[in-house]
Amino acid sequence: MNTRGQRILLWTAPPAVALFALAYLVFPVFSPPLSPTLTPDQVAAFFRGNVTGILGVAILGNLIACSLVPLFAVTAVQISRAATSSTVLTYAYVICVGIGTTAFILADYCWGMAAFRPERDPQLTSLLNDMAWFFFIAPVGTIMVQNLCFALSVYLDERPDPIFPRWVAHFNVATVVLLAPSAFSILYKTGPLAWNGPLSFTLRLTTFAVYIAVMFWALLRAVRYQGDDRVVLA
Amino acid sequence: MSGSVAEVPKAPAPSAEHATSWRKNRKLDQWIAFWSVPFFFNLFGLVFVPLSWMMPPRSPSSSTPHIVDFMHSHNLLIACVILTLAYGLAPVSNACYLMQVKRMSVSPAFRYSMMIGAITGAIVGMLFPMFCFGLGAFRPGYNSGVLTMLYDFGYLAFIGSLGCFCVMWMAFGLAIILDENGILPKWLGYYTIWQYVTELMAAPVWIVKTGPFAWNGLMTFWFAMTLYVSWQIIVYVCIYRAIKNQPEAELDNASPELRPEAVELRSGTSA
Amino acid sequence: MTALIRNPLTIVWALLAAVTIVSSLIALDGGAAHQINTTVTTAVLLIAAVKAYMVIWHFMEVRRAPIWLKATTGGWVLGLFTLLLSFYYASL
Amino acid sequence: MTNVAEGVTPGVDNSRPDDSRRGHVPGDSSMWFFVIGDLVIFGVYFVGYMYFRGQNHELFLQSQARLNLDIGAINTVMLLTSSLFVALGTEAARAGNRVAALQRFWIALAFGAAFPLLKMFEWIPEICSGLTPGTNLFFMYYYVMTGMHLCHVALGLVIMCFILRNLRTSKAPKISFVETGATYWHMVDVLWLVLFALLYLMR
Repeated sequence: MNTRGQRILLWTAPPAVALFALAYLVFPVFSPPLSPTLTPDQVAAFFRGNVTGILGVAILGNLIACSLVPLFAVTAVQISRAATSSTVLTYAYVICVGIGTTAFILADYCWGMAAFRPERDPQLTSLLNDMAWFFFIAPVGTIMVQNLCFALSVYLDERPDPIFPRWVAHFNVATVVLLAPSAFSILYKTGPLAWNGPLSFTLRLTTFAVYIAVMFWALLRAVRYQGDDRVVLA
Repeated sequence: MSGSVAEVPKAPAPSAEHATSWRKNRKLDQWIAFWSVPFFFNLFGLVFVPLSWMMPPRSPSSSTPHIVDFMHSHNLLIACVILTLAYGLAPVSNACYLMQVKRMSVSPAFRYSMMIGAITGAIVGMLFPMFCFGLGAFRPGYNSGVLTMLYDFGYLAFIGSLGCFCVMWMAFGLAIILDENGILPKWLGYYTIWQYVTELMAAPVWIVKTGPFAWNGLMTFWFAMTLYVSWQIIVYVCIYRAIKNQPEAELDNASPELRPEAVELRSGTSA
Repeated sequence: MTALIRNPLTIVWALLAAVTIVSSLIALDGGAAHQINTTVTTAVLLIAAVKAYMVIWHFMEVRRAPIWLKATTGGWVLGLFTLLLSFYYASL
Repeated sequence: MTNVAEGVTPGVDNSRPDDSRRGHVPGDSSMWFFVIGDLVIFGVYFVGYMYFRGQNHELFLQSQARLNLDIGAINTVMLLTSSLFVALGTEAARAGNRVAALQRFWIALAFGAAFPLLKMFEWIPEICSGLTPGTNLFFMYYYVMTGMHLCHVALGLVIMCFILRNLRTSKAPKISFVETGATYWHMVDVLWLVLFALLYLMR
């Protein structure tokens, strides 16, 4: 089976990552991240003052929201290659990717919506902002399960020549642990677990960035060694 | 087709497995996925009922102070955190259904429909309503208008999210009924159709605020819930048996001497 | 054609249709006032029970079915209409 | 989808019932599981209706006065006639008389298809005059129960088309499939008989 298609899809990831990095760096909401303790009026004032920047990044984010999906799709193909008894892990992985991406899009919508009509009632602007942060930071459940599925497929792989080195699986388990604190951003408005805190914000985004880089490398290697190996299609 | 499945040798009795280690179980991936499901549903039930009292649903016609009080309860936030951490297990439970549908003699279109239904359903029926409740409790400063909107949005999205689950259960039920490999019992297919029809019956929650058809009503909630919970339990027992009875030769990691038959079987089933 | 008319199923159908018209007439006549009327309700519900069981018995061919099926379907008709009538009378 | 109608082994009709045997279950026995379960589910709705009617007789009686009893009665006769021809068609199919069976199932389909049509003539004027599910509890029950029943009718019509196709095209029409579809259609009829009494007739 030819792996050219997989390689093409994989190489769409670097430009996507570059665009995400650009969006991150120019997003006014992130530099520094808005504090959860702001009152509705302060939030509304912030959105009124940064309409162009927020709208610009919301539009960009909307356009590139799904651009990492090819990377995940190639991962799914490689999971289904592992010699386990079924493709149950592939299915769980694919569904998780769909849900996680949708959550990101909803976050993007909420920020865009808040900036679209900044003269809106401050209560509503603040609600949209809160909702955006909830959807952006908190829903780590699917990416955790997604990485666990991947790790499990590596651990349970019965091939004599494993598709991925074992440490990639260990790394995926580690990301699960590192991403978990973000879920607690719902509980706190200050401190390291608040949505702008080092554990929920910085750690989460750094972990994710490193994770994408490592997976990109691991997938390139796996696809290169795949050769003519048959893929069990889900 | 159905004949060739029946002739495939049965898996060795499970008692032989514990003599070696559980690690040697050929279906370990399926079992891990399967056993995460009861864990998830128990957690789901605990969080919704005794922890946050989101369920059974509060009345759509309760007074504004009551709603505001409820939306401010701190336990909603804790429930939200637990569910955000655990909601990724819902896809695993759906993957368990998909695995069995994949073994059936029906077109892949059935499992793809279910997959898409599962993706949309998890967002509109779980994550979004959860966050509606969480947001109210997160910032006590919201005025009562915003809080009642979140309350309505939360309950209506949770109970009134119909289409995605309908298409999912319709595909599941039809696949069971049309299947000729006998993976899951036929009556389960019909049971699934009732479950899907009662899902349709939740439509009136968008119209009335009191009585048996409101979102906490006898017909739309309690009756549908009874049918749903019993269905869910029965489905899992059936899935358990289906995984257990799957012949070794049919597994993707079957040993090479059993393999040719398995390949033939597969190409026959995924037309 | 005559064979069709003499078919027992056709006779059952004729009975069912006639009874439907009779029960509609009862509702139009005795129930025209749209007030609680126990006679009309009892008559109409009993007719419905008999009709339902006739369809089950003759059309669904339960009359030739094993005893458990006869018992289940019969039990459904009996149980349902007993419940309906008792709920009705209890609420008066 | 075609596999529903066609026998797995062509030429051999192993599902043909043995009429001499006592206690023959017509059709697929898992369909009976469905039929009985469906009857019970509708039963719960019927009893629920009666209970809530008991809470407010006045409202239900006043609302009932606004229904179209004529169309209801005509629809009952339509379904009964359709059921009759399904039963006659099943009999003919069992006797091996394919032409008669086809003819009767076509008539049954025509009468069955008249039901949703008449239902529209009933519903549309009612909705236009402001009687919607939101009007009151009676109309909620009315639309929900007749709507759910209508879904069953629609499914029954689809099944009937498959029976016709089975009778027309397959070499050895599968009697058990004909019986299964017929059983389902009669159940739809039974449910309507109860609905008609509860919604239109009782006082």
